[in-house]
Amino acid sequence: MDLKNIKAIYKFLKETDIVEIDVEGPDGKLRMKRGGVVHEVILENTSRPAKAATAPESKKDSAIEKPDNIKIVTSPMVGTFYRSPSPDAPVFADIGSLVKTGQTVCIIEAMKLMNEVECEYSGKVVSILVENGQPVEYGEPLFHVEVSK
Amino acid sequence: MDLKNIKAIYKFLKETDIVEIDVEGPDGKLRMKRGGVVHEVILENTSRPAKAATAPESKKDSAIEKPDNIKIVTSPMVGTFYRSPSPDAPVFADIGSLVKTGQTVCIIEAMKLMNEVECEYSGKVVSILVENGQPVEYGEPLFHVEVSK
Amino acid sequence: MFNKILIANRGEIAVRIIRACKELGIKSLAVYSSADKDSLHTRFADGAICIGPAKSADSYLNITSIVSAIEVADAEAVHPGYGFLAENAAFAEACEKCGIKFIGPTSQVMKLMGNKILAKKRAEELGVPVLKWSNAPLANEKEALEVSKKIGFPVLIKAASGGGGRGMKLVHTQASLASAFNMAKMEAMAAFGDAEVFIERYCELPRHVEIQVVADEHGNVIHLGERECSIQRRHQKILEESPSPALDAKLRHKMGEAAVRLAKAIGYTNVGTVEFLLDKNKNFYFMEMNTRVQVEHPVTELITGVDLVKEQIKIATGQKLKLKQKNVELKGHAIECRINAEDPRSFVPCPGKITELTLPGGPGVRLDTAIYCGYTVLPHYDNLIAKLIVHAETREEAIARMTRALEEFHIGGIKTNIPLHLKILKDHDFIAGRVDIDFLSRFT
Amino acid sequence: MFNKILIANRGEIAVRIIRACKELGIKSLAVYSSADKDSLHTRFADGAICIGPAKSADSYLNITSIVSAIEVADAEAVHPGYGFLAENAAFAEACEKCGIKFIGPTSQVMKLMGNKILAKKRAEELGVPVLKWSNAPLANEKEALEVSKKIGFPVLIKAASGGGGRGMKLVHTQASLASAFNMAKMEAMAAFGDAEVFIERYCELPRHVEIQVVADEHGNVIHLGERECSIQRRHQKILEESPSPALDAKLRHKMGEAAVRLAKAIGYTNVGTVEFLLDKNKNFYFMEMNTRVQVEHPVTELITGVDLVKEQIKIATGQKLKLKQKNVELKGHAIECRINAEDPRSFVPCPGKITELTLPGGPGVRLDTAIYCGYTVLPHYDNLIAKLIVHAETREEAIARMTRALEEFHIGGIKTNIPLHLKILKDHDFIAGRVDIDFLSRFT
Repeated sequence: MDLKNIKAIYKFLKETDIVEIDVEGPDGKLRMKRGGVVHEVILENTSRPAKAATAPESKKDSAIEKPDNIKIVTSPMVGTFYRSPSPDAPVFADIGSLVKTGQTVCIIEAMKLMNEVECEYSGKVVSILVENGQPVEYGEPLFHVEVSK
Repeated sequence: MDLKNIKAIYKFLKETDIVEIDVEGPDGKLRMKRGGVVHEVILENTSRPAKAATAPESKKDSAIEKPDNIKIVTSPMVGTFYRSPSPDAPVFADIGSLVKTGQTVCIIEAMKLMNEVECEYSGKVVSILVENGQPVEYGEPLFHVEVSK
Repeated sequence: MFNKILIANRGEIAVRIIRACKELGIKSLAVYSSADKDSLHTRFADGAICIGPAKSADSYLNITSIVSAIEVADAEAVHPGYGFLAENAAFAEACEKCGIKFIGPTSQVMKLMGNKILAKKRAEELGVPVLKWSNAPLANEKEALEVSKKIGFPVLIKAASGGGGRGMKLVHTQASLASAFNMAKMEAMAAFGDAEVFIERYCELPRHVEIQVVADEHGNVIHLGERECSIQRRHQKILEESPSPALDAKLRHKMGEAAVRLAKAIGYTNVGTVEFLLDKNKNFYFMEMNTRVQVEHPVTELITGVDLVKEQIKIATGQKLKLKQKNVELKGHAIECRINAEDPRSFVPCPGKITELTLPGGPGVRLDTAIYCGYTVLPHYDNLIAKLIVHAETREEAIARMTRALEEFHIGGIKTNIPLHLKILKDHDFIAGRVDIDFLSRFT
Repeated sequence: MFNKILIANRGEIAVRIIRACKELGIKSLAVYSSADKDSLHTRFADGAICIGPAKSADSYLNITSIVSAIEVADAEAVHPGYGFLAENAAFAEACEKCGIKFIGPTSQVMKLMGNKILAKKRAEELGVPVLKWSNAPLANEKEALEVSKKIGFPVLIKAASGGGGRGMKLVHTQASLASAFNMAKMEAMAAFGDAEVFIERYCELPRHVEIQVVADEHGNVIHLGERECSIQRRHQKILEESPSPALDAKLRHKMGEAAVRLAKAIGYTNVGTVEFLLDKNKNFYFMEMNTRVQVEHPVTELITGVDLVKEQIKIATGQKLKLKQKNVELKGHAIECRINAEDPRSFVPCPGKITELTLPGGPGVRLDTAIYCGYTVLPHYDNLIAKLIVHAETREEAIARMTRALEEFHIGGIKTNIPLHLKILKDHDFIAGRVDIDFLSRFT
């Protein structure tokens, strides 16, 4: 099936309300699905692809698009974020540090209690998202860890 | 399967309520899915045929589906519907009557004034939708008139 | 009590009246234009009749249609709301002739107060203060000039059949009087079908303060205090409050007494509003009387506890007023913000579909509206889409409450004047109560 | 006055408290579970902190999380609302220890009133009437039997740490006492971590009438009249009103005086509610004291004009009560309907997305809610989604107003108990004010 044929079929489709077509003939097969350019569509009770119906996510949620091997360490509680056990002590983890699953990467202070946060991944710290001494909320991203693929 | 065939099948589909079809024959296969009859669809900012976006009309408005040659005479005002100029007089129009454009088909009484309603079509009265002496509102269907094609 | 009332209006005021009917156990009948099929008043009423196409002249202003609807629906009374036919004496007269109770004063009183010259004359005779004026319609330029010289410039030329600021011309010097006079006559003829004009002294930077009167059909007349309505744009009120920051009990009593005197003398019945200008020296002058329920009636309802629309209906059935003047108590402070569908800067009306909606609520907040999420604000009608009214113990608290309520109010899909209201509420002069009818023109 | 208050709650009561903060010029800080990211309290507050996952135990009931949030956000005070941690003395104590002002009574008073045995003892000592009871926790079946015989069957076994009807057993005969007693102990242990139970006389078909008290931190205590809360389903109130159709001024004074006496004696501070049973002979008996703001507080606000939540905050800053008992005026009649997301027949909760929404409004209507069009009612929390409260001059008018407001209220996408409320409002016994706490169980 050559492009000319495909174009002809598409042109036809555009004039109709056909949303999906599968054609098979002596000179080949064609499967075509329309709907890709539909914006802000709310569909209900329909079998059209769900993708078209998805509204753009709010900024706050959609973490900046990141490769699959970058994992996020989030805060398990509300509190104050500390990178080291005491002001004079070295930090638990710095950019470039290699960390292992279970290793303490920071402390969250809540009600005068120091809660150690353990890393859930093994890999390399590639960014630290909160400044030392800053308050964090539940679920707030703290570190990006690059895990080996 | 060539475009001509596809078009023919589509034309057939459009006259039916078929939304999806799989055809297989000596000269190939065809699978086609329509979007036009999807109900309860809310579409915004889309170039899809407007028909698909139309929610089913409320009963009150959607006159029962009628052939193109049946026209509706509606009430031009609020008032009381009378089929004849006086109780003893013959009716202006009855089922089966032939009427002409400009011919009085009924009276609407509003504030003691008798307002003659003129037919906008030439043809045959096929139904009378309101009983004599009943109140009607603006836009309310009164007669069905079958016009010659 | 009536069995069924037809409401000859649309939008929030129609909904307001339907609510009163329901609470009184009266059947409510809505009328609607074909564009208003999905409007809230059409849905809320016990019945609804389509009276014409979208255009007001053919539906909500169509007297024949509405009277006919009342007759076919067998309603006993009609409530005109405000706007549309509310101050149309011909409509009231048509109702009177057909034995339909018009919920408002008699057509005769409406005619008298509808003519600004007759109204002003009557007020003056009764000792109600008026601004110096020509005392009669003016025949020609010469007369206009003589009168203006006597009164002293600047003067205001006004149409006898005008009202609400329509058809007014401000003239500062002798030189420009003649052309202004002729233009005013022409405009008055075009707008009201009546070329009569008169001249009055121009009052500088006055407040607009109005008195709510309530009169039964047995000669009992009381007033429910004032409303301060100085926040206007081109004579359209946009924020009203009660009490007025400018009045004390003594002045309130004086103005209230004058309003009651006028209402009594002309045989006024039902609720009405006497509008005054209040100058910087706290002298007040009769402007006009509105012979209907006002848009801003809720502020009075909140501080007096009187349901004005129910009161209208009760009076129309012939009931005597239960409330005596000495028992009228003004409690706390109320503010109303008119929410218009318009660009908050250009004031261009902004009809369209409401796609998101969060309504304000909680203590001391009242909302009178006919919008809902998914409703389309129609281009055919007034762009007032909601009235947000708050009540609190003090003016300061009322301002704080209104601010938080406006902040909660989210209308997606169309532009509204909510940002303008928020700006007004933050203004130092407004907070201090230093307002006059030019406040907004200086403001924006 | 505080600079910043953290609101340790969600839903309509969090919104209610945020409103009070805004009107007082106090910064409000919301806390939310990750499921409540789009909830109105999260959006309305000046700031919001996520304190945990959807599950209440890990978020809204997580004392460490909330105290930590108060600390990192540098708030000076916390308002607990109702439910969640509102009556948790440990939370109040944690706040006290950290120098955070808990907006409510002291943790000590909360502990005292939280134990139904201690509370009842204290009330009895003070001459506040109580139903005949065991006067102490019961050690064993034998003791229980002795006491029950003395009191006379039927008796009620109650958990010391219970409240709001939880953990109660009604026993009609001697034969079934032992097993009921043991089961009650087991249930109490499981539900409250405290197996202590006591026995009291069973009062037949009483009304639930409660007194609102307000106490500052300087020993001034007043009451704001009663609320009639007899319309309950399984001890969950669903419709409340004030005044109670059962009380006259004399009885109101007696009950109010008893409530104030108790509050004064225990050193109560902030707002609280003393719950009484009122029997057919108009004898009243102390049940328990709720040491927080009630769900149904708006009915009292509407008839007294007192903003109870603002009052809570003012009291917590150490302000003295401005209102004296003799100046408390009860005006008109108020009714509240709790709108629950549930099947109106089966009472099964019905979470889900609200696809259409028309809110009631107009004169005398108050709506406290956190829903909006497009909001999803979450399955994790209480199914109370709105409180519709009306105020009118008389009970009859209030019923008419509530009826029309409920008819206007359209919530599409989920089921609600609005049809049930409409049915109650039409009931002859309800209209006549003949209600008791079993009204609804006979009704449905």
